[in-house]
Amino acid sequence: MSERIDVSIEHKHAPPEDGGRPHPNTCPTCGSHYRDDELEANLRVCPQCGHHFPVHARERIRQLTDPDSFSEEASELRSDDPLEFFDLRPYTERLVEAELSTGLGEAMVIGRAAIEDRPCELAVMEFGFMGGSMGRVVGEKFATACESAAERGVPLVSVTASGGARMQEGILSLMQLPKTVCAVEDLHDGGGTLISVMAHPTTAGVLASFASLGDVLVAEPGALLSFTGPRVVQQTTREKLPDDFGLAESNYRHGHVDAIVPRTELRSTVARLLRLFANGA
Amino acid sequence: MSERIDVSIEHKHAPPEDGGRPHPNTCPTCGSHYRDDELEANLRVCPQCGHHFPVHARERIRQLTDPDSFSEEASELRSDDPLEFFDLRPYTERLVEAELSTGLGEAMVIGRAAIEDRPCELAVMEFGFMGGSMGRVVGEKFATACESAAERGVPLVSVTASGGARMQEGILSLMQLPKTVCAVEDLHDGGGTLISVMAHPTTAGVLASFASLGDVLVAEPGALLSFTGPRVVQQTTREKLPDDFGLAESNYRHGHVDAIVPRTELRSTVARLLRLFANGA
Amino acid sequence: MAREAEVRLRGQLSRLRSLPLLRGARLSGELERLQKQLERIVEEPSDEEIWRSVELARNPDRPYALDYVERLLEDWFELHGDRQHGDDAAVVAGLGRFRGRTVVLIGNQKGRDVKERTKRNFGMAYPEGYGKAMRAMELADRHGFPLLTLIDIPGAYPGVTAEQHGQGGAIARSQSLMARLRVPTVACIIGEGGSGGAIATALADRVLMQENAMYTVISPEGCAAILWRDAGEAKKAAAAFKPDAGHCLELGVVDAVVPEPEGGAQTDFDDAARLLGDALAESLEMLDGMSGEELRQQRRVRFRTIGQVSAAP
Amino acid sequence: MAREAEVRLRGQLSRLRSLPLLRGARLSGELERLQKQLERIVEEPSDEEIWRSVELARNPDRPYALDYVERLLEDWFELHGDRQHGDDAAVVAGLGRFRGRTVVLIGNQKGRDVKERTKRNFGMAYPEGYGKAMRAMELADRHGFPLLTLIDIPGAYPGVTAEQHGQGGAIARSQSLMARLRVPTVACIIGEGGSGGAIATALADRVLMQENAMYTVISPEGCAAILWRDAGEAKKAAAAFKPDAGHCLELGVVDAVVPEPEGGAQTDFDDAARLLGDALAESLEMLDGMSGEELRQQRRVRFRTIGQVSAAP
Ligand SMILES: [Zn+2]
Ligand SMILES: [Zn+2]
Repeated sequence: MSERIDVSIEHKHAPPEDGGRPHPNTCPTCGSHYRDDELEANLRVCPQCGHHFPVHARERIRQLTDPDSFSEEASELRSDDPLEFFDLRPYTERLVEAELSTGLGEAMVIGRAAIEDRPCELAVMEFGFMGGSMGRVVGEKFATACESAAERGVPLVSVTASGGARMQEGILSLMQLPKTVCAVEDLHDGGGTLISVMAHPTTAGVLASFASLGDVLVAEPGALLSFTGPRVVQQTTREKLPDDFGLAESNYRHGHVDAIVPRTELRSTVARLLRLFANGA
Repeated sequence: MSERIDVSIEHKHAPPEDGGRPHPNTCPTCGSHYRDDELEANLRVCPQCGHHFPVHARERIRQLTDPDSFSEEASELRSDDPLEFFDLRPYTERLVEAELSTGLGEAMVIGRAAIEDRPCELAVMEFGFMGGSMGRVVGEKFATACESAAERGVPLVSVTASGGARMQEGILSLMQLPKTVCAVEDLHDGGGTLISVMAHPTTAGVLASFASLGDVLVAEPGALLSFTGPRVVQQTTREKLPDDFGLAESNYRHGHVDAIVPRTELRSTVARLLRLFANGA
Repeated sequence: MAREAEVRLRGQLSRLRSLPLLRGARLSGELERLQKQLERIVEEPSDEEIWRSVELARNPDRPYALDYVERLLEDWFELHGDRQHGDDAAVVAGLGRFRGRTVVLIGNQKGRDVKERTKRNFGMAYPEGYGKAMRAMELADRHGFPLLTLIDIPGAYPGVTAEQHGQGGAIARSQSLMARLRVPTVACIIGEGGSGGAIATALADRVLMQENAMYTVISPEGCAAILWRDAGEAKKAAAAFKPDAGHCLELGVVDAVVPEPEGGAQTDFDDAARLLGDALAESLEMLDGMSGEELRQQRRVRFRTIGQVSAAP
Repeated sequence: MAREAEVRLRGQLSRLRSLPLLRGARLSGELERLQKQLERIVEEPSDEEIWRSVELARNPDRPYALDYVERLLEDWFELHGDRQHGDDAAVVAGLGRFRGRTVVLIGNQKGRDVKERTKRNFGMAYPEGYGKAMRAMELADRHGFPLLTLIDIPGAYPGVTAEQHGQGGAIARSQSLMARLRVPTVACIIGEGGSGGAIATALADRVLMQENAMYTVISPEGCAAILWRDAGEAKKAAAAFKPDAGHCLELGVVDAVVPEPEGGAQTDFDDAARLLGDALAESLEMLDGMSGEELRQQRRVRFRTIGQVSAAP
């Protein structure tokens, strides 16, 4: 799609950012480096090798939905600190910092939208907000999205990117698993639909709850979809891990996802699914 | 149980019957040979090695039920010959011969019974009747047993021993799979119970229908429980088969049966299950 | 038996004729087809004719499930995997729009070339395949989508892993799930309807069979090997157990025979698809308006009574 | 937070006090226990006390699920296998008679000696274990048997095969099935209630917790390794995320705390079983008379509202 601007590929491996991390616009697979507008124009897929860069929630919504169709819901929800959790820093400080850096109140954005003229409800996760971790607000937003979808009789499309439950909310974050599961059950009982799109990474508590309960499960290429991450498995079992351990491709082979859809085809695929589930909603 | 009469073990390997087959009372595992009354007294389990000899339907009913509690149903049903099937001999001739040699009208006996004072319905297969194959009469008898159990609100206990569907009834024998499946579904919808006891061998069409749909699946030790028999698998795939291919023990390890119950404990186990399912029936 | 079938079909015919033709052309199409089938039945096919239908059912140029999907469904979305441990390529399942409504379709799938045939295990499903099918059935049931199944399987796979993963139980549970569905279900045998592998997805409200398909409890070769002690006697076995569409209709095992293009479905995929599509649509229409409870009750009665024996007087 | 819990519990108390004591002793037992729990809550446990409960929860001499089964159920019949490809010894499931009625019980099971521990994978379930649990749940639902679950799992197993067999999805589906059950369900954390492995069988109408059990979103060591970058800081992590029964009650995550014998359940198996049995029976009694539809609706509301945040004014 769109013409690629080659110039920026000349300087492979842009100088690392502060702290020695590779620049976020340098492809970790082939080393090509891009300007932000180039990546954005190509849906943040590396034009050279097809690597899928992470996509922020707002940009994901722009990529998927019809222009100006998105209307956010429950944006006012903010997490409090039920356990007065303090590790090396207070949880409240981490929350403020995350909001400042992402411009989002929490790790999930929900709202009404249309895709190729089909109405739907969206629930999109933001990995940049504390690793997309699911605390009480994410659980509440997802449940609200289910209810909103059911009320309006439209399918819910979730796009997940999450490290799992939010430790700083302790056992209450574990309770978001059954909470979101119950929300999906209510949606299903009303004849509703959940289309689950799993982006990199969809792991632990989110994989073990609503993300796996979609009527259809679609994964992005190369996305890590595992309950336990490769590092922990490696450390615990000392097994040699398969090269594609936990990746979408391995999940597909083992029967856990319906399709791996490149981001360039995601919008049209979701639109097709919305058409198919239209009389089921 | 009961005192074993050792004398007959002295002559191991009784002389083969006509046709070179080993004598049916010679243990194929350890070679011990028994008189009929000895085997019967020990429920046809080899006192030396625990090998489970085959049990005919009438004897099985005696082993399991309270004295004089069995009352047979649908004993008048006989197979006809819908396809006018003729291989090396006519099907009708095989039917008559089977009835003469077993004293049974078909490969399944059904009826009311009590086990340790608990009422139940029984459906017991006779391997001696054309290899326990399931044709229209077996399917009809099983369905009748389901209905009788449902009407009386008692669990149904099936004891299977079958080579599969009866080829001589062609596609109509395949239809006994969905027929018996539907009968179990009706029984279950009415809150009823099926306790499935799988004896040697429970294969092909019987394994692939009602026998696998029990609320609880119990197998006898050493019973072959496979959809395809070892000889056909060997011939088709030319793989080396595991030593316990398709046996109850392998099925248990792979998660397909709930328990392997030695025949000496079968009656008490079934009685326990009848107590447990009494308020579910 | 041909006699009984004739009586039964004549009864069906007169019932159809007496119906006010509310739904118009489609129903009268059904009537015409019954008439034709009746004509065909009165003369018994020869052993040679039966064997010819066995050969046609197995013809490697015959359209497979995905050939029909391509021609009959819009917006096809294929589902993959059993959510347990694998994705069996010998079974395809998915969602699509069929003549204006969303349906779930499950099919057995052989391969066209050597590579695909191997990948799809010559259409012989593993337990993982029945698992995928059951998942698709549950999806259909949850959303009220009608279920179509296209059956074309030589038989369940005679392999060690298939047994270890419990194919007997899987076939039983797949049938049991079909017996519980509250949505309209139509099955069609489109090639080989082989034994347990076929019946796993054939417990439907309406069961159709293409003109040159076969439906068997065991392969003719397997039957010959056991009863004649010589697999070479397959032709004799086939003649004895009569797996052709005509006989299956006579025996009441299938509800209607779906015509194929002259010479067989392999001669014209598009025309074969059109004929199959019409038959499926007609069957779905017959089931329209029935409640989930009615559907499943009628479905169970259907299988409870096929070829039923009755007590001797 | 202790303040809020106090208010909530005081509310519960006064509601219970105002009820006509129709069901007599049992309900008044509940009242007494609430009173005691209330007394305990008003004083915050120290970090040392929290850590002591972590150690007790993990005490290898603690009774395991089958120790309770032996003492609480008659006519126990254990179910085995997931009907797919295995029998996971880290999960036990079966039928038994509990105080006069048939129940289905599912428990996590660690091993006593080295051999049994290995066989039972230290109580860490594989997807096959959740599969077995789901099968048992379906059996309970079909026959109207109440479901009891005893939870004692360090966590899901971090292994390659466990991932390949889809443990994330299995944990999700197990919860989803529990959310659909139409029978009374009572869960009790009897040792370690570790993360996804625990919640897989904890989506119950009533959730209890033994006095010295723990219920966590991640192990204290795991949490410390991530947030403190030092697994050795587990004690600090535990103090920060408060996995003990008192706090879980305060937070509304569990409905009641089940007392243990003085010094912990490991000191007297029989007494521990008696206390657990009483609590389970009382919970079942509370659910008696509710229809399947009421049960599942109330169950979902319970989990929908635990620790719910509300929009800022
Ligand atoms: Zn690249
Ligand atoms: Zn012996």
